[in-house]
Amino acid sequence: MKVSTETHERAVHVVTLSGRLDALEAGPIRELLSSYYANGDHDLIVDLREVDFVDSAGLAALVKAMKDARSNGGDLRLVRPTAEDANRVFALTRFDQVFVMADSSAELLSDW
Amino acid sequence: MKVSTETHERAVHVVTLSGRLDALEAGPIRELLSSYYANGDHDLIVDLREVDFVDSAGLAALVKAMKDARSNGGDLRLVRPTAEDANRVFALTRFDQVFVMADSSAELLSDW
Amino acid sequence: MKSELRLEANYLALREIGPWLADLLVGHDSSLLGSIELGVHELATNSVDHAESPDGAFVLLGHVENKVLTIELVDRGVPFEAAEVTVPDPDVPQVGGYGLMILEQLATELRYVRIDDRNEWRTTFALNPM
Amino acid sequence: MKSELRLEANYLALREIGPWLADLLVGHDSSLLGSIELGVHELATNSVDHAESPDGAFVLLGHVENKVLTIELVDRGVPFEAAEVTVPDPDVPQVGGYGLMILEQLATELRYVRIDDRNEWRTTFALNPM
Ligand SMILES: Nc1ncnc2c1ncn2[C@@H]1O[C@H](COP(=O)(O)OP(=O)(O)O)[C@@H](O)[C@H]1O
Ligand SMILES: Nc1ncnc2c1ncn2[C@@H]1O[C@H](COP(=O)(O)OP(=O)(O)O)[C@@H](O)[C@H]1O
Repeated sequence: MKVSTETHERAVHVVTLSGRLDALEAGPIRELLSSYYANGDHDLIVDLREVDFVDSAGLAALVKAMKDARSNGGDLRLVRPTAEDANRVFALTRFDQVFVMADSSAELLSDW
Repeated sequence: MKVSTETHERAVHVVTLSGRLDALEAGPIRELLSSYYANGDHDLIVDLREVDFVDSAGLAALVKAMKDARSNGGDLRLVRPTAEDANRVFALTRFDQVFVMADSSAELLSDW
Repeated sequence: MKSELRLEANYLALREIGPWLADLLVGHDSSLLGSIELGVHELATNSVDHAESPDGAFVLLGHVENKVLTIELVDRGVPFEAAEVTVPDPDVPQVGGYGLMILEQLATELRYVRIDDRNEWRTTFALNPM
Repeated sequence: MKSELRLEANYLALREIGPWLADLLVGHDSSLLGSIELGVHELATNSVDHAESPDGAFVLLGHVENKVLTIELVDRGVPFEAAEVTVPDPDVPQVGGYGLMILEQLATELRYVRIDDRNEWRTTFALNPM
Protein backbone atom coordinates (compact mmCIF):
# COMPACT_ATOMS: atom_id res chain seq x y z
CA MET A 1 0.00 0.00 0.00
CA LYS A 2 1.26 3.45 -0.93
CA VAL A 3 0.19 6.40 1.20
CA SER A 4 0.44 10.10 0.46
CA THR A 5 -1.02 12.94 2.48
CA GLU A 6 -1.79 16.61 2.04
CA THR A 7 -3.62 19.25 4.02
CA HIS A 8 -6.18 21.82 2.84
CA GLU A 9 -6.67 24.92 4.92
CA ARG A 10 -10.17 26.34 5.02
CA ALA A 11 -11.07 29.67 6.53
CA VAL A 12 -14.20 30.32 8.58
CA HIS A 13 -14.68 34.06 9.04
CA VAL A 14 -16.44 35.31 12.15
CA VAL A 15 -18.14 38.70 11.84
CA THR A 16 -19.25 40.11 15.18
CA LEU A 17 -21.93 42.80 15.14
CA SER A 18 -23.30 44.95 17.92
CA GLY A 19 -26.05 47.54 18.04
CA ARG A 20 -29.01 47.69 15.64
CA LEU A 21 -29.29 45.54 12.52
CA ASP A 22 -32.06 47.51 10.83
CA ALA A 23 -32.85 48.93 7.38
CA LEU A 24 -30.10 51.53 7.77
CA GLU A 25 -27.41 48.92 8.44
CA ALA A 26 -28.67 46.18 6.13
CA GLY A 27 -26.93 47.56 3.02
CA PRO A 28 -23.45 47.99 4.53
CA ILE A 29 -23.64 44.56 6.22
CA ARG A 30 -24.60 42.92 2.96
CA GLU A 31 -21.60 44.52 1.30
CA LEU A 32 -19.25 43.43 4.06
CA LEU A 33 -20.43 39.83 3.81
CA SER A 34 -20.20 39.87 0.01
CA SER A 35 -16.58 40.96 0.23
CA TYR A 36 -15.70 37.53 1.64
CA TYR A 37 -17.48 35.80 -1.22
CA ALA A 38 -15.54 37.89 -3.69
CA ASN A 39 -12.42 36.27 -2.20
CA GLY A 40 -13.87 32.79 -2.72
CA ASP A 41 -14.56 32.28 1.01
CA HIS A 42 -18.09 31.07 1.66
CA ASP A 43 -17.97 29.94 5.29
CA LEU A 44 -19.14 32.70 7.60
CA ILE A 45 -20.34 33.03 11.15
CA VAL A 46 -22.23 36.19 12.08
CA ASP A 47 -22.10 36.68 15.83
CA LEU A 48 -25.28 38.52 16.89
CA ARG A 49 -24.86 38.19 20.66
CA GLU A 50 -24.56 41.94 21.17
CA VAL A 51 -27.13 42.99 18.61
CA ASP A 52 -30.18 44.48 20.34
CA PHE A 53 -32.62 44.95 17.45
CA VAL A 54 -33.14 43.14 14.13
CA ASP A 55 -35.92 44.05 11.69
CA SER A 56 -37.05 42.42 8.47
CA ALA A 57 -34.50 44.40 6.45
CA GLY A 58 -31.66 43.21 8.70
CA LEU A 59 -33.01 39.69 8.48
CA ALA A 60 -33.18 39.97 4.68
CA ALA A 61 -29.49 40.94 4.52
CA LEU A 62 -28.56 37.81 6.49
CA VAL A 63 -30.90 35.59 4.46
CA LYS A 64 -29.50 36.87 1.16
CA ALA A 65 -25.94 36.27 2.34
CA MET A 66 -26.82 32.79 3.67
CA LYS A 67 -28.39 31.82 0.33
CA ASP A 68 -25.33 33.05 -1.56
CA ALA A 69 -23.05 31.08 0.76
CA ARG A 70 -25.07 27.87 0.41
CA SER A 71 -25.28 28.13 -3.35
CA ASN A 72 -21.48 28.25 -3.36
CA GLY A 73 -21.08 25.18 -1.19
CA GLY A 74 -20.56 27.17 2.03
CA ASP A 75 -22.85 28.39 4.77
CA LEU A 76 -23.56 31.44 6.89
CA ARG A 77 -24.36 30.45 10.46
CA LEU A 78 -25.47 32.61 13.36
CA VAL A 79 -24.60 33.06 16.99
CA ARG A 80 -27.99 33.82 18.57
CA PRO A 81 -28.61 37.32 19.94
CA THR A 82 -28.90 37.34 23.71
CA ALA A 83 -31.63 40.04 23.59
CA GLU A 84 -35.17 38.74 23.11
CA ASP A 85 -35.96 41.82 20.99
CA ALA A 86 -33.32 40.74 18.50
CA ASN A 87 -34.45 37.11 18.40
CA ARG A 88 -38.09 37.94 17.78
CA VAL A 89 -37.81 38.46 14.03
CA PHE A 90 -36.18 35.03 13.58
CA ALA A 91 -38.96 33.30 15.50
CA LEU A 92 -41.82 35.20 13.78
CA THR A 93 -40.53 34.41 10.30
CA ARG A 94 -39.38 30.90 11.29
CA PHE A 95 -35.89 31.68 10.06
CA ASP A 96 -34.64 30.24 13.35
CA GLN A 97 -35.38 26.89 11.65
CA VAL A 98 -33.54 27.80 8.45
CA PHE A 99 -30.31 29.20 9.84
CA VAL A 100 -27.90 26.99 11.72
CA MET A 101 -27.78 28.83 15.06
CA ALA A 102 -25.87 28.28 18.29
CA ASP A 103 -25.03 30.15 21.48
CA SER A 104 -21.35 30.64 20.69
CA SER A 105 -19.06 30.76 17.69
CA ALA A 106 -16.90 28.08 19.35
CA GLU A 107 -19.83 25.68 19.15
CA LEU A 108 -20.43 26.51 15.48
CA LEU A 109 -16.74 26.13 14.66
CA SER A 110 -16.40 22.75 16.35
CA ASP A 111 -19.45 21.34 14.55
CA TRP A 112 -18.70 22.86 11.14
CA MET B 1 -23.53 49.29 14.61
CA LYS B 2 -20.05 48.13 15.55
CA VAL B 3 -18.42 45.43 13.44
CA SER B 4 -15.39 43.30 14.21
CA THR B 5 -14.07 40.37 12.22
CA GLU B 6 -11.71 37.47 12.69
CA THR B 7 -10.77 34.36 10.73
CA HIS B 8 -10.41 30.78 11.91
CA GLU B 9 -8.31 28.42 9.86
CA ARG B 10 -9.45 24.81 9.73
CA ALA B 11 -7.46 21.97 8.22
CA VAL B 12 -8.92 19.13 6.16
CA HIS B 13 -6.32 16.40 5.67
CA VAL B 14 -6.45 14.27 2.57
CA VAL B 15 -4.88 10.81 2.83
CA THR B 16 -4.47 9.10 -0.54
CA LEU B 17 -4.05 5.31 -0.52
CA SER B 18 -3.22 2.93 -3.32
CA GLY B 19 -2.92 -0.85 -3.48
CA ARG B 20 -4.67 -3.29 -1.12
CA LEU B 21 -6.54 -2.18 2.00
CA ASP B 22 -6.73 -5.58 3.67
CA ALA B 23 -6.14 -7.11 7.11
CA LEU B 24 -2.38 -6.59 6.72
CA GLU B 25 -2.73 -2.84 6.10
CA ALA B 26 -5.65 -2.14 8.42
CA GLY B 27 -3.49 -1.67 11.53
CA PRO B 28 -0.98 0.79 10.06
CA ILE B 29 -3.76 2.80 8.38
CA ARG B 30 -5.65 3.03 11.63
CA GLU B 31 -2.53 4.37 13.32
CA LEU B 32 -1.88 6.90 10.58
CA LEU B 33 -5.44 8.24 10.83
CA SER B 34 -5.28 8.36 14.64
CA SER B 35 -2.16 10.50 14.44
CA TYR B 36 -4.28 13.36 13.05
CA TYR B 37 -6.75 13.02 15.90
CA ALA B 38 -3.91 13.20 18.40
CA ASN B 39 -3.23 16.66 16.93
CA GLY B 40 -6.84 17.70 17.46
CA ASP B 41 -7.65 17.52 13.72
CA HIS B 42 -10.81 15.55 13.04
CA ASP B 43 -11.61 16.38 9.42
CA LEU B 44 -10.18 13.76 7.09
CA ILE B 45 -10.67 12.65 3.52
CA VAL B 46 -9.39 9.21 2.56
CA ASP B 47 -8.93 9.02 -1.19
CA LEU B 48 -9.49 5.40 -2.30
CA ARG B 49 -9.47 5.98 -6.06
CA GLU B 50 -6.36 3.86 -6.58
CA VAL B 51 -7.16 1.17 -4.06
CA ASP B 52 -7.89 -2.12 -5.81
CA PHE B 53 -9.07 -4.34 -2.95
CA VAL B 54 -10.81 -3.65 0.37
CA ASP B 55 -11.84 -6.41 2.77
CA SER B 56 -13.85 -6.31 6.00
CA ALA B 57 -10.70 -5.57 8.04
CA GLY B 58 -9.84 -2.59 5.80
CA LEU B 59 -13.43 -1.44 6.05
CA ALA B 60 -13.32 -1.78 9.85
CA ALA B 61 -10.25 0.49 10.03
CA LEU B 62 -12.12 3.18 8.09
CA VAL B 63 -15.32 2.74 10.11
CA LYS B 64 -13.45 2.99 13.41
CA ALA B 65 -11.68 6.17 12.27
CA MET B 66 -14.94 7.67 10.94
CA LYS B 67 -16.69 7.03 14.28
CA ASP B 68 -13.81 8.62 16.19
CA ALA B 69 -13.91 11.67 13.90
CA ARG B 70 -17.68 12.08 14.24
CA SER B 71 -17.63 11.73 18.01
CA ASN B 72 -15.14 14.61 18.04
CA GLY B 73 -17.29 16.88 15.88
CA GLY B 74 -15.40 16.07 12.67
CA ASP B 75 -15.87 13.54 9.89
CA LEU B 76 -13.95 11.09 7.77
CA ARG B 77 -15.21 11.13 4.18
CA LEU B 78 -14.21 8.93 1.27
CA VAL B 79 -13.30 9.37 -2.36
CA ARG B 80 -14.84 6.26 -3.97
CA PRO B 81 -12.50 3.60 -5.36
CA THR B 82 -12.67 3.38 -9.15
CA ALA B 83 -12.27 -0.43 -9.05
CA GLU B 84 -15.50 -2.39 -8.61
CA ASP B 85 -13.59 -4.96 -6.52
CA ALA B 86 -12.78 -2.25 -3.98
CA ASN B 87 -16.32 -0.85 -3.89
CA ARG B 88 -17.96 -4.22 -3.30
CA VAL B 89 -17.38 -4.38 0.45
CA PHE B 90 -19.04 -0.95 0.93
CA ALA B 91 -22.12 -2.02 -1.00
CA LEU B 92 -22.44 -5.45 0.68
CA THR B 93 -22.24 -3.99 4.19
CA ARG B 94 -24.27 -0.89 3.23
CA PHE B 95 -21.48 1.34 4.48
CA ASP B 96 -21.80 3.25 1.20
CA GLN B 97 -24.87 4.75 2.92
CA VAL B 98 -23.03 5.58 6.13
CA PHE B 99 -19.91 7.24 4.76
CA VAL B 100 -20.12 10.53 2.91
CA MET B 101 -18.60 9.51 -0.44
CA ALA B 102 -17.83 11.37 -3.65
CA ASP B 103 -15.84 10.89 -6.83
CA SER B 104 -13.15 13.44 -6.01
CA SER B 105 -11.62 15.12 -3.02
CA ALA B 106 -12.35 18.50 -4.63
CA GLU B 107 -16.07 17.71 -4.43
CA LEU B 108 -15.80 16.71 -0.78
CA LEU B 109 -13.76 19.81 0.07
CA SER B 110 -16.17 22.20 -1.59
CA ASP B 111 -19.18 20.71 0.21
CA TRP B 112 -17.50 20.32 3.59
CA MET C 1 -52.09 59.92 26.07
CA LYS C 2 -51.62 61.13 22.50
CA SER C 3 -48.54 61.99 20.48
CA GLU C 4 -47.60 62.82 16.91
CA LEU C 5 -44.27 62.21 15.17
CA ARG C 6 -43.52 63.54 11.70
CA LEU C 7 -40.60 61.73 10.07
CA GLU C 8 -38.65 62.11 6.87
CA ALA C 9 -38.96 59.06 4.70
CA ASN C 10 -35.48 57.64 5.26
CA TYR C 11 -33.95 54.84 7.31
CA LEU C 12 -32.07 57.09 9.74
CA ALA C 13 -35.28 58.86 10.73
CA LEU C 14 -36.85 55.49 11.65
CA ARG C 15 -34.53 55.34 14.66
CA GLU C 16 -36.67 57.99 16.33
CA ILE C 17 -39.55 55.55 16.57
CA GLY C 18 -38.18 53.53 19.51
CA PRO C 19 -37.60 56.49 21.84
CA TRP C 20 -40.94 58.06 20.81
CA LEU C 21 -42.79 54.84 21.69
CA ALA C 22 -40.91 54.55 24.98
CA ASP C 23 -42.15 58.06 25.93
CA LEU C 24 -45.68 57.26 24.89
CA LEU C 25 -45.73 54.06 26.95
CA VAL C 26 -44.21 55.38 30.17
CA GLY C 27 -46.07 53.64 33.01
CA HIS C 28 -46.87 50.54 30.93
CA ASP C 29 -45.22 47.14 30.98
CA SER C 30 -41.87 47.87 29.35
CA SER C 31 -41.39 44.26 28.28
CA LEU C 32 -43.88 44.92 25.46
CA LEU C 33 -41.85 47.79 24.04
CA GLY C 34 -39.53 45.65 21.93
CA SER C 35 -42.25 43.85 20.02
CA ILE C 36 -44.30 47.03 19.52
CA GLU C 37 -41.22 48.86 18.25
CA LEU C 38 -40.58 46.06 15.76
CA GLY C 39 -44.16 46.18 14.48
CA VAL C 40 -44.28 49.98 14.09
CA HIS C 41 -40.81 49.91 12.55
CA GLU C 42 -41.98 47.46 9.88
CA LEU C 43 -45.01 49.65 9.09
CA ALA C 44 -42.83 52.74 8.79
CA THR C 45 -40.13 50.98 6.75
CA ASN C 46 -42.80 50.09 4.22
CA SER C 47 -43.73 53.75 3.84
CA VAL C 48 -40.04 54.59 3.25
CA ASP C 49 -39.57 51.69 0.83
CA HIS C 50 -42.78 51.66 -1.15
CA ALA C 51 -44.94 54.78 -0.71
CA GLU C 52 -42.81 57.24 -2.73
CA SER C 53 -44.54 60.14 -0.92
CA PRO C 54 -44.16 63.38 -2.91
CA ASP C 55 -43.38 65.30 0.30
CA GLY C 56 -40.77 62.70 1.35
CA ALA C 57 -42.34 62.28 4.77
CA PHE C 58 -44.97 60.47 6.80
CA VAL C 59 -46.71 61.00 10.12
CA LEU C 60 -47.17 58.63 13.05
CA LEU C 61 -49.99 59.21 15.53
CA GLY C 62 -49.94 57.34 18.81
CA HIS C 63 -52.83 57.03 21.22
CA VAL C 64 -53.11 55.02 24.43
CA GLU C 65 -56.51 54.26 25.93
CA ASN C 66 -57.85 51.34 28.00
CA LYS C 67 -54.63 49.38 27.79
CA VAL C 68 -54.64 49.58 24.00
CA LEU C 69 -52.06 51.40 21.91
CA THR C 70 -53.33 52.62 18.56
CA ILE C 71 -50.81 53.71 15.95
CA GLU C 72 -51.78 55.47 12.75
CA LEU C 73 -49.40 56.05 9.88
CA VAL C 74 -50.37 58.57 7.24
CA ASP C 75 -48.54 59.34 4.01
CA ARG C 76 -49.43 60.87 0.63
CA GLY C 77 -47.74 58.25 -1.48
CA VAL C 78 -48.93 55.61 -3.95
CA PRO C 79 -51.81 53.40 -2.91
CA PHE C 80 -51.11 50.01 -1.38
CA GLU C 81 -52.38 47.12 -3.53
CA ALA C 82 -53.14 44.29 -1.13
CA ALA C 83 -53.99 41.98 -4.04
CA GLU C 84 -50.41 42.14 -5.29
CA VAL C 85 -48.86 40.99 -2.03
CA THR C 86 -47.99 37.29 -1.75
CA VAL C 87 -47.78 36.01 1.80
CA PRO C 88 -44.46 34.20 2.31
CA ASP C 89 -44.63 30.40 2.49
CA PRO C 90 -42.90 29.44 5.77
CA ASP C 91 -41.38 26.38 4.09
CA VAL C 92 -39.77 28.36 1.27
CA PRO C 93 -37.26 30.87 2.60
CA GLN C 94 -37.28 34.03 0.50
CA VAL C 95 -35.11 37.09 0.88
CA GLY C 96 -37.69 39.83 1.57
CA GLY C 97 -41.41 40.34 1.93
CA TYR C 98 -41.66 39.57 5.64
CA GLY C 99 -42.57 43.05 6.90
CA LEU C 100 -46.37 42.75 6.83
CA MET C 101 -46.25 39.13 8.00
CA ILE C 102 -44.26 40.22 11.06
CA LEU C 103 -46.54 43.16 11.81
CA GLU C 104 -49.66 41.02 11.49
CA GLN C 105 -48.30 38.61 14.08
CA LEU C 106 -47.41 41.35 16.56
CA ALA C 107 -50.47 43.58 16.24
CA THR C 108 -54.02 42.92 17.42
CA GLU C 109 -55.42 44.67 14.37
CA LEU C 110 -54.13 46.12 11.10
CA ARG C 111 -56.25 48.18 8.72
CA TYR C 112 -55.45 50.13 5.61
CA VAL C 113 -57.63 52.75 3.92
CA ARG C 114 -57.02 55.10 1.03
CA ILE C 115 -58.77 58.46 1.54
CA ASP C 116 -58.35 60.97 -1.29
CA ASP C 117 -54.56 61.16 -1.81
CA ARG C 118 -53.78 59.78 1.64
CA ASN C 119 -52.79 56.31 2.80
CA GLU C 120 -53.95 55.65 6.34
CA TRP C 121 -52.66 52.61 8.21
CA ARG C 122 -54.10 51.84 11.62
CA THR C 123 -52.77 49.18 13.92
CA THR C 124 -53.40 48.36 17.57
CA PHE C 125 -51.37 46.59 20.25
CA ALA C 126 -52.63 45.23 23.56
CA LEU C 127 -50.85 46.71 26.58
CA ASN C 128 -52.08 44.15 29.09
CA PRO C 129 -49.42 43.04 31.50
CA MET C 130 -48.25 39.51 30.75
CA MET D 1 -9.60 -28.87 -11.86
CA LYS D 2 -8.38 -29.26 -8.27
CA SER D 3 -5.77 -27.41 -6.26
CA GLU D 4 -4.54 -27.23 -2.66
CA LEU D 5 -2.93 -24.26 -0.89
CA ARG D 6 -1.44 -24.54 2.58
CA LEU D 7 -1.00 -21.14 4.23
CA GLU D 8 0.51 -19.90 7.45
CA ALA D 9 -2.06 -18.26 9.66
CA ASN D 10 -0.98 -14.65 9.12
CA TYR D 11 -2.21 -11.68 7.11
CA LEU D 12 0.71 -11.59 4.69
CA ALA D 13 0.09 -15.19 3.65
CA LEU D 14 -3.50 -14.30 2.73
CA ARG D 15 -2.18 -12.38 -0.25
CA GLU D 16 -1.45 -15.68 -1.96
CA ILE D 17 -5.17 -16.39 -2.20
CA GLY D 18 -5.87 -14.03 -5.12
CA PRO D 19 -3.20 -15.42 -7.46
CA TRP D 20 -4.07 -19.01 -6.48
CA LEU D 21 -7.75 -18.43 -7.35
CA ALA D 22 -6.79 -16.76 -10.62
CA ASP D 23 -4.83 -19.90 -11.61
CA LEU D 24 -7.66 -22.18 -10.59
CA LEU D 25 -10.18 -20.18 -12.63
CA VAL D 26 -8.21 -19.79 -15.86
CA GLY D 27 -10.72 -20.13 -18.69
CA HIS D 28 -13.66 -18.85 -16.62
CA ASP D 29 -15.29 -15.43 -16.62
CA SER D 30 -12.62 -13.29 -14.96
CA SER D 31 -15.13 -10.66 -13.87
CA LEU D 32 -16.17 -13.05 -11.07
CA LEU D 33 -12.66 -13.27 -9.67
CA GLY D 34 -12.87 -10.14 -7.51
CA SER D 35 -15.98 -11.15 -5.62
CA ILE D 36 -14.77 -14.75 -5.16
CA GLU D 37 -11.43 -13.50 -3.87
CA LEU D 38 -13.20 -11.27 -1.35
CA GLY D 39 -15.35 -14.16 -0.12
CA VAL D 40 -12.48 -16.62 0.26
CA HIS D 41 -10.35 -13.90 1.83
CA GLU D 42 -13.01 -13.31 4.51
CA LEU D 43 -13.18 -17.04 5.25
CA ALA D 44 -9.40 -17.29 5.55
CA THR D 45 -9.11 -14.09 7.65
CA ASN D 46 -11.47 -15.66 10.15
CA SER D 47 -9.18 -18.67 10.49
CA VAL D 48 -6.23 -16.33 11.10
CA ASP D 49 -8.21 -14.17 13.55
CA HIS D 50 -10.22 -16.69 15.49
CA ALA D 51 -9.14 -20.32 15.01
CA GLU D 52 -5.91 -20.24 17.04
CA SER D 53 -4.73 -23.36 15.20
CA PRO D 54 -1.96 -25.10 17.17
CA ASP D 55 0.02 -25.67 13.94
CA GLY D 56 -0.39 -21.99 12.95
CA ALA D 57 -1.68 -22.91 9.52
CA PHE D 58 -4.74 -23.81 7.46
CA VAL D 59 -5.40 -25.46 4.14
CA LEU D 60 -7.52 -24.31 1.22
CA LEU D 61 -8.84 -26.83 -1.30
CA GLY D 62 -10.27 -25.60 -4.56
CA HIS D 63 -12.31 -27.63 -7.00
CA VAL D 64 -14.08 -26.57 -10.20
CA GLU D 65 -16.79 -28.71 -11.72
CA ASN D 66 -19.92 -27.96 -13.78
CA LYS D 67 -19.44 -24.22 -13.53
CA VAL D 68 -19.28 -24.37 -9.75
CA LEU D 69 -16.23 -23.49 -7.64
CA THR D 70 -16.07 -25.29 -4.30
CA ILE D 71 -13.64 -24.04 -1.69
CA GLU D 72 -12.88 -25.93 1.50
CA LEU D 73 -10.93 -24.48 4.38
CA VAL D 74 -9.58 -26.82 7.01
CA ASP D 75 -7.81 -25.95 10.24
CA ARG D 76 -7.20 -27.63 13.58
CA GLY D 77 -8.19 -24.68 15.73
CA VAL D 78 -10.98 -23.99 18.22
CA PRO D 79 -14.52 -24.83 17.16
CA PHE D 80 -16.73 -22.16 15.64
CA GLU D 81 -19.78 -21.37 17.80
CA ALA D 82 -22.46 -20.16 15.42
CA ALA D 83 -24.79 -19.43 18.32
CA GLU D 84 -22.45 -16.75 19.62
CA VAL D 85 -22.37 -14.77 16.38
CA THR D 86 -24.70 -11.79 16.13
CA VAL D 87 -25.55 -10.77 12.60
CA PRO D 88 -24.89 -7.02 12.13
CA ASP D 89 -27.97 -4.81 11.95
CA PRO D 90 -27.64 -2.81 8.69
CA ASP D 91 -29.08 0.28 10.41
CA VAL D 92 -26.54 0.26 13.23
CA PRO D 93 -23.01 0.68 11.92
CA GLN D 94 -20.55 -1.33 14.00
CA VAL D 95 -16.81 -1.55 13.61
CA GLY D 96 -16.27 -5.25 12.90
CA GLY D 97 -18.20 -8.49 12.49
CA TYR D 98 -18.95 -8.16 8.79
CA GLY D 99 -16.80 -11.05 7.49
CA LEU D 100 -19.42 -13.83 7.54
CA MET D 101 -22.16 -11.45 6.38
CA ILE D 102 -20.06 -10.54 3.34
CA LEU D 103 -19.19 -14.16 2.55
CA GLU D 104 -22.82 -15.26 2.86
CA GLN D 105 -23.85 -12.66 0.30
CA LEU D 106 -21.16 -13.63 -2.19
CA ALA D 107 -21.33 -17.44 -1.92
CA THR D 108 -24.08 -19.78 -3.14
CA GLU D 109 -23.60 -21.99 -0.10
CA LEU D 110 -21.66 -21.93 3.17
CA ARG D 111 -21.38 -24.92 5.52
CA TYR D 112 -19.35 -25.55 8.63
CA VAL D 113 -18.67 -28.91 10.29
CA ARG D 114 -16.46 -29.94 13.16
CA ILE D 115 -14.93 -33.41 12.61
CA ASP D 116 -12.68 -34.68 15.42
CA ASP D 117 -10.18 -31.85 15.99
CA ARG D 118 -10.76 -30.33 12.54
CA ASN D 119 -12.86 -27.38 11.43
CA GLU D 120 -14.10 -27.82 7.87
CA TRP D 121 -15.66 -24.90 6.04
CA ARG D 122 -17.16 -25.50 2.60
CA THR D 123 -18.40 -22.74 0.36
CA THR D 124 -19.44 -22.69 -3.31
CA PHE D 125 -19.55 -19.96 -5.95
CA ALA D 126 -21.41 -20.08 -9.26
CA LEU D 127 -19.13 -19.62 -12.27
CA ASN D 128 -21.91 -19.00 -14.79
CA PRO D 129 -21.14 -16.26 -17.24
CA MET D 130 -23.19 -13.16 -16.50
N1 LIG E 1 -46.75 51.38 2.59
C1 LIG E 1 -46.81 50.72 1.43
N2 LIG E 1 -47.10 51.37 0.27
C2 LIG E 1 -47.15 50.70 -0.88
N3 LIG E 1 -46.91 49.40 -0.99
C3 LIG E 1 -46.62 48.68 0.10
C4 LIG E 1 -46.55 49.31 1.36
N4 LIG E 1 -46.27 48.36 2.27
C5 LIG E 1 -46.14 47.20 1.62
N5 LIG E 1 -46.35 47.38 0.30
C6 LIG E 1 -46.31 46.32 -0.71
O1 LIG E 1 -46.47 45.06 -0.07
C7 LIG E 1 -45.33 44.23 -0.29
C8 LIG E 1 -45.03 43.37 0.94
O2 LIG E 1 -44.58 44.22 1.98
P1 LIG E 1 -43.71 43.62 3.14
O3 LIG E 1 -44.40 42.39 3.66
O4 LIG E 1 -43.48 44.69 4.14
O5 LIG E 1 -42.35 43.16 2.48
P2 LIG E 1 -41.16 44.00 1.77
O6 LIG E 1 -41.36 45.43 2.16
O7 LIG E 1 -39.92 43.39 2.32
O8 LIG E 1 -41.32 43.75 0.28
C9 LIG E 1 -44.23 45.17 -0.67
O9 LIG E 1 -43.25 44.53 -1.48
C10 LIG E 1 -44.97 46.25 -1.44
O10 LIG E 1 -45.22 45.85 -2.76
N1 LIG F 1 -12.92 -19.59 11.72
C1 LIG F 1 -13.47 -19.23 12.89
N2 LIG F 1 -13.15 -19.86 14.02
C2 LIG F 1 -13.70 -19.51 15.20
N3 LIG F 1 -14.60 -18.51 15.33
C3 LIG F 1 -14.95 -17.83 14.24
C4 LIG F 1 -14.42 -18.14 12.97
N4 LIG F 1 -14.99 -17.30 12.06
C5 LIG F 1 -15.81 -16.49 12.75
N5 LIG F 1 -15.80 -16.78 14.03
C6 LIG F 1 -16.61 -16.11 15.07
O1 LIG F 1 -17.68 -15.43 14.43
C7 LIG F 1 -17.64 -14.01 14.68
C8 LIG F 1 -18.10 -13.24 13.44
O2 LIG F 1 -17.16 -13.40 12.41
P1 LIG F 1 -17.09 -12.32 11.25
O3 LIG F 1 -18.48 -12.07 10.74
O4 LIG F 1 -16.10 -12.78 10.25
O5 LIG F 1 -16.62 -10.99 11.96
P2 LIG F 1 -15.21 -10.60 12.66
O6 LIG F 1 -14.22 -11.63 12.25
O7 LIG F 1 -14.93 -9.23 12.12
O8 LIG F 1 -15.51 -10.57 14.13
C9 LIG F 1 -16.21 -13.74 15.07
O9 LIG F 1 -16.09 -12.58 15.89
C10 LIG F 1 -15.81 -15.03 15.80
O10 LIG F 1 -16.28 -14.97 17.15
